[in-house]
Amino acid sequence: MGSIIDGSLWYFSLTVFVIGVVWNLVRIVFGKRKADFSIPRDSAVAGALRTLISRFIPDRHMLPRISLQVVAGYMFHLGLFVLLFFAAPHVRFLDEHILGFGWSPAPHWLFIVSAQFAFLGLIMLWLHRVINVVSRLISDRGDHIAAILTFVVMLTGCLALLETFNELRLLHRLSVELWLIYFPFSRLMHAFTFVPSRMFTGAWFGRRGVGS
Amino acid sequence: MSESLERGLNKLRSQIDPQVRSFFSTCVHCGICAETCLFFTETRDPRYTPIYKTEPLRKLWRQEYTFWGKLAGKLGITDPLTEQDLADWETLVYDGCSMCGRCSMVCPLGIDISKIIFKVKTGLATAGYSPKDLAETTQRAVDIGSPMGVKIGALQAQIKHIEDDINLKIPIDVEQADYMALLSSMEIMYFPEYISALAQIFNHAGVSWTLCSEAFEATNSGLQIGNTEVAGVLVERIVAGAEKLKVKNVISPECGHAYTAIRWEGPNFIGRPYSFKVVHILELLDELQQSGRLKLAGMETERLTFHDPCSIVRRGGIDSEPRNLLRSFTENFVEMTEHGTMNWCCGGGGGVNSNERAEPVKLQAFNRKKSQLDELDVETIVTSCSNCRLVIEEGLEANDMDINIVGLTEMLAEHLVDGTAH
Amino acid sequence: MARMKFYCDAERCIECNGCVTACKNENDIPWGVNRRRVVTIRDGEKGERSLSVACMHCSDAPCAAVCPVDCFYTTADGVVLHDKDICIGCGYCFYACPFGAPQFPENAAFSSRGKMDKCTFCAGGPEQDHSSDEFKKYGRNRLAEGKLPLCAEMCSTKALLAGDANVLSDIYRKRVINRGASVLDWGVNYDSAKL
Amino acid sequence: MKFLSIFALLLFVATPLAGFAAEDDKVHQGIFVENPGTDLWRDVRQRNFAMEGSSQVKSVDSNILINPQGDEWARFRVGVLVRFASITLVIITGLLLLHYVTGGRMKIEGGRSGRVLLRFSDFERVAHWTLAIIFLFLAITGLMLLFGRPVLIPLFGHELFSLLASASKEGHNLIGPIFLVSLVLVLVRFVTRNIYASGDLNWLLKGGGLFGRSHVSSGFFNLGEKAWYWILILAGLVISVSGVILVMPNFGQGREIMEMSHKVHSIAAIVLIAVSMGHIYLATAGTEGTLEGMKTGYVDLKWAETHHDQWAQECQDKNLTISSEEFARLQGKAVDKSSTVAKEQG
Repeated sequence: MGSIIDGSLWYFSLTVFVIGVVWNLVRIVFGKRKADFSIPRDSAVAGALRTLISRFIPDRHMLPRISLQVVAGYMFHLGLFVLLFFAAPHVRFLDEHILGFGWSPAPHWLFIVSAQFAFLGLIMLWLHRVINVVSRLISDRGDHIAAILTFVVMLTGCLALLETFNELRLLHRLSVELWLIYFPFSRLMHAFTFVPSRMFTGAWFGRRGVGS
Repeated sequence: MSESLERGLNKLRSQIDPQVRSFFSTCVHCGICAETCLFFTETRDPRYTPIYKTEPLRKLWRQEYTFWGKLAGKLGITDPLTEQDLADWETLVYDGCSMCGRCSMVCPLGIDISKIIFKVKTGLATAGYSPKDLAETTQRAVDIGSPMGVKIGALQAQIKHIEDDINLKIPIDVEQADYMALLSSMEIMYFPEYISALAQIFNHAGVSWTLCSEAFEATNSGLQIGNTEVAGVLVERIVAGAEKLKVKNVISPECGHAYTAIRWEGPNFIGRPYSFKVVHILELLDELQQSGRLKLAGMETERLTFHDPCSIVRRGGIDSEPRNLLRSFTENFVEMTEHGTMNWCCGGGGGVNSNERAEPVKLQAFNRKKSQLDELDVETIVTSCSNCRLVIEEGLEANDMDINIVGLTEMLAEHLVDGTAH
Repeated sequence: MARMKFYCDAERCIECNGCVTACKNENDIPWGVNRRRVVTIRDGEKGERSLSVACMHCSDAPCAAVCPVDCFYTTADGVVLHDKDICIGCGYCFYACPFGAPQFPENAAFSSRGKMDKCTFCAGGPEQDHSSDEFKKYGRNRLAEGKLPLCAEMCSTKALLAGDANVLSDIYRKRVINRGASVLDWGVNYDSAKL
Repeated sequence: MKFLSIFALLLFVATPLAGFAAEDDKVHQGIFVENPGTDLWRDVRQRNFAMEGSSQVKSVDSNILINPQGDEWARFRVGVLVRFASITLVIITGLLLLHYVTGGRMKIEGGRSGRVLLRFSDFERVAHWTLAIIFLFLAITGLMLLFGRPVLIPLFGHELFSLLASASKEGHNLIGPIFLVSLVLVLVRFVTRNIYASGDLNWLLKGGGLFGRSHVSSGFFNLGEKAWYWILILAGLVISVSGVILVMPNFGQGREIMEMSHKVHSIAAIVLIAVSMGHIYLATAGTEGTLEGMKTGYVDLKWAETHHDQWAQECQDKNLTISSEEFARLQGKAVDKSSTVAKEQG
């Protein structure tokens, strides 16, 4: 079992992830689009880049009504980012198994604090999803699976923090592999597709000279 | 499966392009768009959540374009898009969305929700699921040339009136004019002041312009109902008129969706670029003002605000022009808290105002504008869309609010120094 | 069977820290872990005494009692050892031990202490004797080689003794008899002397 | 607990005195030389305080030769605490079961009314369930560490339990600090509704209606709920602060502080777990219709009148109740809103 998780299943999941993500992005970025015959008022490229950045910042007037999603969302995403790419065991893993080079990891306390942010953020986001009538209405099975799977990955990672029990490490890795396989077929793709989506919309607004 | 449903589904399928794919696979269903939508904020009915209104197209996409949908199809577990779905979403999309595009401005993932909603509309319209009133106006627009049934005779009568009034000749069918002005039926019927304002301003600034007897109607019911073929036919008429008169520019009137239809979507509806340019009246006025061709006198002293028509400002980029113009002849211009590209819609765009059935929802949605106005305590609202103007007038009346509403162009015309600038 | 004990003669210990150094060197102990330490009481005052302390290999060890995963065991020689494969690094043994013997390789925030480490009486751990695993986790297994802990072997004044409890107490009794009184009582030549 | 070694140490320390006393008379007759060690070792062995010396080794408590409190703490941990915890949890479970089987489940008086009113906002429910999820996780992992050795090791063996315990400990340490954050959210959000109000004493005197079949008048929260709130807040804060002390060994706090923190932490946690069981029971199996308030945010008017009549009256006075049709609409379950509205209009 351990050898499958560390070996073939790992390579399989990584292959599915990479090919799936690239295929999805290729279809989106290079897919056939209708030409727009109208004369632009302003630059589409500038609009695309502007929107790509500007949507990180929520609208000032909206903020009081969506503060929970914004705060929890930022906590989760920033926490996950730091913990994913700057936790010492992850940096070591990326160095040894994938990239062949590493970078200096975050100190242990930062790793843990970012994990705590990520946990609290994810729990609150998921609860908001099931509690708020709007998000409950529009959420489907895929949203819940994605959230729970991500939670499981984080939880198994957290349980394996002592880095001594091989079974716990395997459990974490197995959940990561399932997550990777699920990724390209699911809502998790938003981690990549938010870029083309924002740029499409930004380019559209840009052509029309709207500051979006 | 009925034939019309099949047609509708095919139409929807044809709408799924890389953008739609990107949008649907990006949406994480956070629900933030709900709080941007005045139909949701004023009714608290979660079904008015913008992204929920795109559900028919999403369902089709899921079913036919995603791994899980295809897998379920192979296994024989399908959840196809049914007539009932289309019927349910007809009321949501036509009555509960003014296509204002506020959601598209706020979505953190950058999804242009209102664009997808339009795509849903095209599918619904093709399948025959559209409000009776809108279908009728569309038919009128195709048959008579105006959604309100205004014929050239009516326009000529109105023009005669105006000419007598202001002592100016209104040019009709003048070939090789610089500008060909379009009008919306509403302006002809309810707000002829706009036509006289145009005549006065252009006379003052020495602009060579004309109306076209074969193509004076700017509105496009095809766009409102989501029938791209009809939209194309209506645009084609304007293009034919403009090409026949060999004008350099076509002026889109103070009407929101007309601007979108003729300026932005028109070339795509007919599938080719224009041989002329399209400008919005505010763009032209601002240009005249900047180049010093408008001599204005007197300042409006009352406290007034500007209502941004969604199609012109948020979806059209004409944001600074009305403000520049207003500041040149008003002293007491105040902005609503959320203005410009983040303005709240009047609630009657996207065909909602032409849809009798949507009346109660529209009035409820107007509460948003009402609370914005209550905050400001203004005497006058200036706007630049005859549809907004009608909806706001109606809303003000229903709420017993004593506020004037005027079009920007006519207000500007009142401040012209007598005589021509040249 | 023998019962292994340490004994440190406070009248002899000169706080040279030789035992500490010997222990660290023999067992390849990282910085921050101090299996053995010398504590000086009343440093620089009258009656100053030093003692070398490490795990005392208690017969009824409190560390073993509180361990939530029950990783301690006592060998036939009476040496208290623990299994690092079972240890979860909770720190309870450190709270319970009167001598402060349990050590943790790390001391970072959020209780990441790593696995507990302590004096093994140079007796290794549960792994195969003299295996490299055993050495990595627990240090040298001198007992299996028939040798006593190096700290005691190295003690220059023979203050620190290690071995069977009975033998140690015999040695000590003899010392006391021969010594008669404290050699370190500097008061003898002055006030207290009534010669 | 006896430590032979401590006795051995004492013995060795004491023997010089004895030996000296015996030999002294022979060798240095008439001279009395006080053994300077006796007082010293007596001090070192003093109960209740650890004597500080100095050491070349620099680490936490390295200058303390003997810490006698460790023994006391160990007795507390393996004896008192395990007994106290198991007895408390068994008793509370028994009481709740007894209440349930004797028909203690409180029904909505007179059935549902069909009108509902908002009890908890989205944010309040998110805060509650965040706290609940974190609390349950911490309670389970904490109890694993407490009862693992007597209960789970015999079942799973040392190795498997060690794995579970490691997972529990790492999880407990990582998630623990979040508890404080969610507790503060709940503290801030609910504090105004949990202040003592007149009438609460009356509720208490009537036993909260828990045992009789009559209900006692109360506002938004009754005294029982207020008591639970304050137990949660106080015990929760105690648990959080002591937990933070335990989880941050890097600040160099010594064993005595750690031992004290652990005692406080574990007792407060057991108390909180016991009381929370009561809370969970009353909110689910114990009363009809209560859980809805935390699920949808809305409760039936009759439920409110049964349990919180004063609050129900206030809401009715302010016209805050809504029909079940309106409730369905707000939940997005309206069938065809615009057409029904049109009918009403027409």
